[in-house]
Amino acid sequence: MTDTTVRLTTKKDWTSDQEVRWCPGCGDYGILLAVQMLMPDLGVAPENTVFVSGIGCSSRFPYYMSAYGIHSIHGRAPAIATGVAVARPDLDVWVITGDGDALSIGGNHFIHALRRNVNMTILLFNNRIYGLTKGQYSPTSEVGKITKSSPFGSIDPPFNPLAVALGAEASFVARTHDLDRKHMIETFRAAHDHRGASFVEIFQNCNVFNDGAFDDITGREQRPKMMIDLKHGEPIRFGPDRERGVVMGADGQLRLVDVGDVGEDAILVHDAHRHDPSLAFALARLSNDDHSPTPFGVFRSIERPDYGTAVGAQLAAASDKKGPGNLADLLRSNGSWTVTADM
Amino acid sequence: MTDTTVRLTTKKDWTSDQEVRWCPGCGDYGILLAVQMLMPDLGVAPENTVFVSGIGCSSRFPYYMSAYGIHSIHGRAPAIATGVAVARPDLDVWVITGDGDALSIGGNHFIHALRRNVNMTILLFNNRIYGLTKGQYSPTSEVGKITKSSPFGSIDPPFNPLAVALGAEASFVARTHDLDRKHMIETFRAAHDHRGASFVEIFQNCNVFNDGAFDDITGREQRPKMMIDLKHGEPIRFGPDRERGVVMGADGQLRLVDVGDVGEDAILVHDAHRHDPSLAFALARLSNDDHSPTPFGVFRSIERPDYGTAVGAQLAAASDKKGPGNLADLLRSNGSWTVTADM
Amino acid sequence: MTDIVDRDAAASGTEQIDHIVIRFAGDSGDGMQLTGDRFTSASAVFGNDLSTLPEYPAEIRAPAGSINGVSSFQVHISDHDITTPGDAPGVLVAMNPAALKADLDRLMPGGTLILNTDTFDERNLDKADYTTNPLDDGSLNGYRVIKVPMTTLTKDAAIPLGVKARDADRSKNFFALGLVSFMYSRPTEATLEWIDDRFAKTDLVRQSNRAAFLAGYHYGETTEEVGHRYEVRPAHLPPGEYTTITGNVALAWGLVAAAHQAKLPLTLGSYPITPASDILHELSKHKNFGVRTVQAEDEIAAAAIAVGAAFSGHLGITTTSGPGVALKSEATSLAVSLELPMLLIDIQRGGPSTGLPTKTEAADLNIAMFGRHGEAPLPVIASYSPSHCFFAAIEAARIAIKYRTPVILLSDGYLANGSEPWRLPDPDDLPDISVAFATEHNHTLDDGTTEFWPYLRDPVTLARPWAIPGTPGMMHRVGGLEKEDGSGNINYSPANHEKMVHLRAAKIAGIANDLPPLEVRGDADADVCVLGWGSTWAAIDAAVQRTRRRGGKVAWVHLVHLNPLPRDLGDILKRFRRVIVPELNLGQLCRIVRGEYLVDAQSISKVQGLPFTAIEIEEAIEQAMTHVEELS
Amino acid sequence: MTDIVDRDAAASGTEQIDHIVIRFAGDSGDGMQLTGDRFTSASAVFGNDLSTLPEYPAEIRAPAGSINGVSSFQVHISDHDITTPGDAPGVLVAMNPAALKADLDRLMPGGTLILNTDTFDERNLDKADYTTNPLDDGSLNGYRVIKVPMTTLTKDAAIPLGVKARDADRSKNFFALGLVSFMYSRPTEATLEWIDDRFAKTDLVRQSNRAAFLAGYHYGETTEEVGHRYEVRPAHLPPGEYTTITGNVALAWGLVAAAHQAKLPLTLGSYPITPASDILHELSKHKNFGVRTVQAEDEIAAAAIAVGAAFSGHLGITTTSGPGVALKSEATSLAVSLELPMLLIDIQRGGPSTGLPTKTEAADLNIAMFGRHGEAPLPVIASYSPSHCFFAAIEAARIAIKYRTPVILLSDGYLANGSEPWRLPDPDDLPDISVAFATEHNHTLDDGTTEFWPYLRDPVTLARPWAIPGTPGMMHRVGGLEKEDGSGNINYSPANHEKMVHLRAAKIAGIANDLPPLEVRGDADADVCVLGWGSTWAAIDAAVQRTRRRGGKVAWVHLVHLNPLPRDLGDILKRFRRVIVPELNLGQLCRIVRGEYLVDAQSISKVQGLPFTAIEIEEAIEQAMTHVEELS
Ligand SMILES: Cc1ncc(C[n+]2csc(CCOP(=O)(O)OP(=O)(O)O)c2C)c(N)n1
Ligand SMILES: Cc1ncc(C[n+]2csc(CCOP(=O)(O)OP(=O)(O)O)c2C)c(N)n1
Ligand code: SF4
Ligand code: SF4
Ligand SMILES: [Mg+2]
Ligand SMILES: [Mg+2]
Repeated sequence: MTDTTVRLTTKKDWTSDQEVRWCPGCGDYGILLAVQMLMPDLGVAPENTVFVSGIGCSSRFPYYMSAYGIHSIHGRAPAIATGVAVARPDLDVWVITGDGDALSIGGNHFIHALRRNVNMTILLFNNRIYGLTKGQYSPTSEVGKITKSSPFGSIDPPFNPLAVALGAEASFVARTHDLDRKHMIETFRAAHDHRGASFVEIFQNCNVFNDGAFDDITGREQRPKMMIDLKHGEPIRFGPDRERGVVMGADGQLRLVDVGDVGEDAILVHDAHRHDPSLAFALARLSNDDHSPTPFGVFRSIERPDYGTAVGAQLAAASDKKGPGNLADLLRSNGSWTVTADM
Repeated sequence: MTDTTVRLTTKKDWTSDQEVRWCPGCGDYGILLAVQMLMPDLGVAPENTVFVSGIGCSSRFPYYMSAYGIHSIHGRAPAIATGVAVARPDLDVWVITGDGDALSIGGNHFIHALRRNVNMTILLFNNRIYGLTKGQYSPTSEVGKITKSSPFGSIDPPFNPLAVALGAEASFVARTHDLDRKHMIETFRAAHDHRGASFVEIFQNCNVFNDGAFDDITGREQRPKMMIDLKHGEPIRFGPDRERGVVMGADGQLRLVDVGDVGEDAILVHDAHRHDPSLAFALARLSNDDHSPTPFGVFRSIERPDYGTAVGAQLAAASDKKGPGNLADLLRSNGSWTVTADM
Repeated sequence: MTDIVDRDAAASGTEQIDHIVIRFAGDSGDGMQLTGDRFTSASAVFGNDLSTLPEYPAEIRAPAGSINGVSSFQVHISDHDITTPGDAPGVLVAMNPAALKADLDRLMPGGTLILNTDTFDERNLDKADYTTNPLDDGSLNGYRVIKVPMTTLTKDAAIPLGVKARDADRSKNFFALGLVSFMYSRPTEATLEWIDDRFAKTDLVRQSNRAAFLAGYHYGETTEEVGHRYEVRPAHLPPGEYTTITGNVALAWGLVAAAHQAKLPLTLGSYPITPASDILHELSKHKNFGVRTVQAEDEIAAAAIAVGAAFSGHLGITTTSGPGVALKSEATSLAVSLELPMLLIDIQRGGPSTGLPTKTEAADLNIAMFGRHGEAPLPVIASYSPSHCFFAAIEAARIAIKYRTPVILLSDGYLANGSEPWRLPDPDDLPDISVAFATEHNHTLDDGTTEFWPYLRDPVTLARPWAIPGTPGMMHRVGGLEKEDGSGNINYSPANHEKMVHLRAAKIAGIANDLPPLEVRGDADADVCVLGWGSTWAAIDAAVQRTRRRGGKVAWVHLVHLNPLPRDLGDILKRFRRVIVPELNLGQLCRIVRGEYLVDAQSISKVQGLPFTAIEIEEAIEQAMTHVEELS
Repeated sequence: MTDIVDRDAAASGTEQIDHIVIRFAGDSGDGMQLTGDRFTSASAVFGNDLSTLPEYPAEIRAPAGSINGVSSFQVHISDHDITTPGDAPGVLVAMNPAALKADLDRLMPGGTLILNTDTFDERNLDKADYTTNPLDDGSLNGYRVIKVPMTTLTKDAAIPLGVKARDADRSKNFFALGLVSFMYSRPTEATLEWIDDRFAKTDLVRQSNRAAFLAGYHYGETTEEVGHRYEVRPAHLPPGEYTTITGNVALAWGLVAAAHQAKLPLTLGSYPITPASDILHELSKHKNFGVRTVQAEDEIAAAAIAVGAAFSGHLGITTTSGPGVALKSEATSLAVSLELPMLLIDIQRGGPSTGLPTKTEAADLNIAMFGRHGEAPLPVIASYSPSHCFFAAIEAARIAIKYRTPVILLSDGYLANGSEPWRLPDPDDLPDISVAFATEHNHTLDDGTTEFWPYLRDPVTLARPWAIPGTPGMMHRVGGLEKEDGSGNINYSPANHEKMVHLRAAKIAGIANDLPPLEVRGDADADVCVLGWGSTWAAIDAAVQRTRRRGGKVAWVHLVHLNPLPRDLGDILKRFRRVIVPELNLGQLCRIVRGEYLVDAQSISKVQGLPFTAIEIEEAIEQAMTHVEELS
């Protein structure tokens, strides 16, 4: 990192001159604002920050950030970002993607970037629809959804993005939503501060093609009883008076209970740092629709070596061992002989 | 299904005239034999059976089965098999793949076939190495592995194939190994009988490029203490005298215990039919290396509609509703008018 | 079906004109595509020949009022047979300043401008980067300007019905439609009926649109503003039953028809991408035709699904555009090796990379011809008009099925969204393209036992037998490795590989024997020949007509089959002193025919995301003629 | 480094010959590749010029003793400068019946056969489909047959050392090596030293191999069987320091050198595939050169990683073959649009689809030139010999970096695994191909403020500035959508798109001004010109030499740059009455030059998974000459 990173920046320093082109009312605006407000706090410099996106409404995001950016090709952002992060472990790499971009065409790059723990912060704008192509169902759309490409209702069961990420060894997994700027900022900050691949699912409203998809959970009046706020080390409770809680049964099944019935001590204590991802997975599957109590916050955050650093370490080790590469020696390394003039 | 399916077949009916071309001692031979021995029992006919594979040593498999077969392209078998299964729900579709084929280049097709629950039985020959290309590390190779492409040791943390599958909504997930024909046959049978996408990971020894990868678990003398045999509805116990067991703590963490210490009733009872995949996932993560007690058998087996059948149902419903398609009507369906001669 | 009774012909004081090009332009939110569509249908029903060109921004919604947000729809109606959406519009309807700014320079000198004056306020003028107000800065002096406070008038008409002001505003496009319908003597019934059932569910909207439409129509009748009306008489289209059709719908219907004529179920594997998505959308509606559609995880899977379906005895199809074409190369190469029928349909758009998703281009000929590793030849065919997409689909399927080969069918964004009146074909006249699956052993061993050889070819077509799962005794394995001719067993021997490479090439080349002789349009004895393919057809047709009307001589050959090239093409081209090849690329077909026939063909290139105008081609023909004269 | 002291020259009774082609053939398990390698190194050290051709089955292990399992290694050693591994071998070493069956027909009439008689038992004869035993059925009468019970003799030599019988058997290839080394007067020290350190870890194996090698050598000395020995004198190679190098290693080293000369770190994204994997393997060894290698999840990711690395200021490289090439088209098209340097290296193999993974072919020229959607031109260059792969890599990097464009470098399986002696270049003589990153604003707004425009081009090269992350004040966004020339902002306007399409094309075309004039080898005044590219160089060179030695006149132009084509190519080709284009495909370059220059070039095609032999080309030249005579 260059010393410029300590220079203080303001939201303005992070805002590009491009006019924002999402539909009026699109949830993407709120996410953009949250990121632009967060960046100055991170003490990083725009010139050391790269936003990589694929293709989709959400993937227009990099154009609006005054930083380095690549609006790449559909689904390939995690792979391109891997190239950036491996070549330049000194940079802050962000990946902006959508539910189709990351989980449909980009599924393979997504799971491998997580498995390798490449240092990047992945923000997945999940609106459960293909926005840019005008409204086909996506891998996160609910069964039965009527869209242009599923006039009789979709028959594809959706992915649970957090479950996919946890099944793929993700070291940091979190969820937030586009209506709560404070929560977004806190979640993005935690994701950024985590070294390695951080994955954040953002419930994002597409008011044109899938309006209100998350209303039953994130609607103002729903939140208390429908949003379960996860905090590491704290019992998992929710409800207007935090009267509801989560317990793990001896049969290995999580259940929602009234705290009164089971007693405070029985309530499961959230452990985001546990190496075994099984608990985070169970919490991710606590709700598999958009109409029942759903956990938000950081599901998992564990330390393991990030890929770019590991690559760099092998280079350093090799140079220490053999000394910096010398071309002349390389050319001789398979043995050589001399043909003398006098032959 | 045609009535030929009830015709009895023998192993010979399933053996093609092609000479088998794996290295002497390769684990693939045992798997081939197990499948060829199982097929007659399934009461299906070779002509209604299709084996689809990608590219790899394991993917040579279809040539050796006397059935319909496609030795396709690297990683695409699940997608090609989806085409077969959607077009022809009447067929028995098997996918033969390797750890590189299914989890590296083919990762995206693999997780989407599982998510859609396309009717196919996927046998993944996991030898933790790229065999056909002569020994590079694979997405299931352990960290630090020295191979041609990782002379200083691989830095890629491996996938746990079962965890990937469970994160991708797989409805049937099992594990077996190439040294136990009986166990393979039972597992393959269960996978075949499951309607929808069935996934079986097979520990397979590549004696040329990764010999003995699984010896610590599947070695004759290791088995009793290292293999945990999962049976639906039964307490999860293992050990020479079944003296060890698995319990779920209130903290959501599975633990290995001495049955004597906790009492039989405390032992976790396996539930493969549970809709929530969390328990299966926890069991899949019980061991994440090849040197500690590892569960085998059917981790998960739940009923949900298979994709090909659902597609067929929508076709049938449409025909019932609108009647079978009529071309002349179709051409008029956007409105039409007549130009008369007398103009 | 409405019979043509020329309702307004009675109305006097209408000036007869033979054709008019009208362009509706407004904000993406203003519903210009809907307005244009309706005007088109009304004109079609009225019996005009017509051609349309919709244009909209790539952004879902660019900022309201901005130039990037302008969406427009151009329609050309005529009393004679026409093919292009027209070059310069004679009438421009601009619903806001941005629309005026964006499209004014297209309007023909002295053309008519119809402006919604309500929107020319400071805010909107700013957004359109106007420093002064064009309504009164004299910048429009060269045109006939009709100023109408459409928003106000629409509200006046709708609010009394209980419509909220905000909603009433949404009806102003119908006001514009009504006004233009009056000016150009369109029948009103069809449109009113359409409004009634399109908005049946939301009665207030229905009433509001109706009221706006009539308000516009009457405004025309009553105000001085408009002056006298025009009438474009019905075209003398050959008698028959017609519908208005876009290229993508025609293509989708063609695929349904092809499957029907082939007696095969249809399975489509596709991943959404502009401008191809509508084929997926259309096909997914027709499940009662036994059409299976799978929205795949990506283009690779989509193509692979088509291959799997083909192996299983279905008509396997995959549709895409732009980068999706590149992604299908791997699976298409497998289909070449497996020698299975499969259709890869490419609705070309502007490239490279993501390029210009909503703009048209024809620069995928190269990748279609040469975009596979190794020697992997396959047939390539191209549709040339919206309605031709229907027949092109059937022809592509015919070749794929008969020769057991993947076929690439090229259309483009212009054909995909453009529309024209189409005289409905009689389904019974469509060709039978069915094929018999192999069910019997075709090879006998020395010991007399028989077996099935999947690569034992038909001596004429060189097609291999197609035996599908479910057929007893015909079990066989196919794969992407080189295989022995006949048995199909894996075989790497030098002689066999060379043989197979040549066999695969010969099979495709042989399709040329199965093509009708080329039609040389225009003057066979001309010096100049225009060689076209794809959507340039419309502009070339108009240009050739004009040239000849002016007494110039020109010949025209239009290719549907691009690989293999028709056998007579070389001799035909050699007959002319100058061959020009207009293409929406940098000369891809031109280079191919030069290499094939050593003919010094000249490329006429346009790469602007727009189709050729007739004038551009006419000028190219001119130049070619003068060039020839100079030579002599 | 061993100095050349001709140890065995002393030995009398040796017949001097100018060259010999020896083919070692046996079961995949017999270690023929190792044997061939050693013989090659020994000959190299001895100072011969040489060329090799390894061939092995695609199966990891085909059944032992089967014809599919035969693995062979052909080496051509000579006292003069040669380029091909030779056409018909003069000596065939067959370790088992299958090897004899597979390769006998390659042996030149009257050639020498060295057979391991121990393996000619019924089981092995069966596996090789021999009904009678060739050792005594007279079928080998036409050859000089040397029968040696190699297995037995090897065991006799090894077992006394305490080696197990089964292991001793494994050393029999060293017996063969020893025998042939004696017959062709190879120095023994080098080989013995090599055995010692190669098998240092396993002493018993080391001893066993040593014993077998010496046993073979002495068997030659002592038995009548062999008759007198031959000697191929050292070639008169120009003085200097030499190493023996294969194409893939040369290519990998060339990439390291290119990064070094460009002063850029190297990042490789690759997915293993035969025959390209060895470049990944080789590069992953050289981390002390700052070389980063990522074994990606697939080819798409591998190419994407190269793009990301290029954006970040590295030399981004991706290597592949066969279907992998098709999969990289999408990301390469993005690199064309982003105008970033990147190398796509294609080690061509037999296609289509999975094709013939271990066989050579040169049929990817089409996909390299035309395999991208839209108009996406990029430079294509090809290496022509194992050692040239080193320089081709540097040239590819030079063009990519200077013009900010992806470059496709074509090699093939024959160059990849073939080897030759290479006179080591002096690193200081390698070109400086470094580039300055942009660090300053390059555009001033009306208000005087300055900014960075990522698409403001260098007027000469048309390259855009390369500003990398970490540079303050230069933040910018790039993407795959069409962008405005200069500012790089998204722009769909027709005029701008046309301008950008032409600018991208002009940038690539302009590289032709940066290429040295073509060298016309042979007789500039000949009637016939051979136009070659890639690995056909060796066979063409030999054929041209032979033709000219026989007094025939022929010219030869060999292309390294395939896109853009050198500016003088057209004029050169037009000078000749007949142009023939030998290619390991169906005439891909031929079609391109025909279209480009309207020259009636003729394709000489071979698609057998094998390189051309000199004779094949010589005959083609013959025919071309007679054709010309007939014309006159
Ligand atoms: C290779 C390729 N295939 C398809 C497309 C078309 N396409 C662009 S974005 C998109 C999906 C967008 O959905 P999502 O990723 O959820 O982003 P959103 O627009 O909803 O934010 C598709 C199918 C493309 N641009 N490139
Ligand atoms: C598109 C493509 N990329 C790469 C290859 C080369 N390749 C063939 S098989 C293989 C991996 C084999 O490993 P695995 O899937 O584990 O199968 P195994 O050989 O171990 O059974 C690779 C990289 C290919 N054939 N095609
Ligand atoms: S389509 Fe949906 S996601 Fe896209 S910009 Fe509009 S509202 Fe947002
Ligand atoms: S390389 Fe390994 S996996 Fe492949 S055939 Fe040989 S032993 Fe089996
Ligand atoms: Mg989305
Ligand atoms: Mg493997």
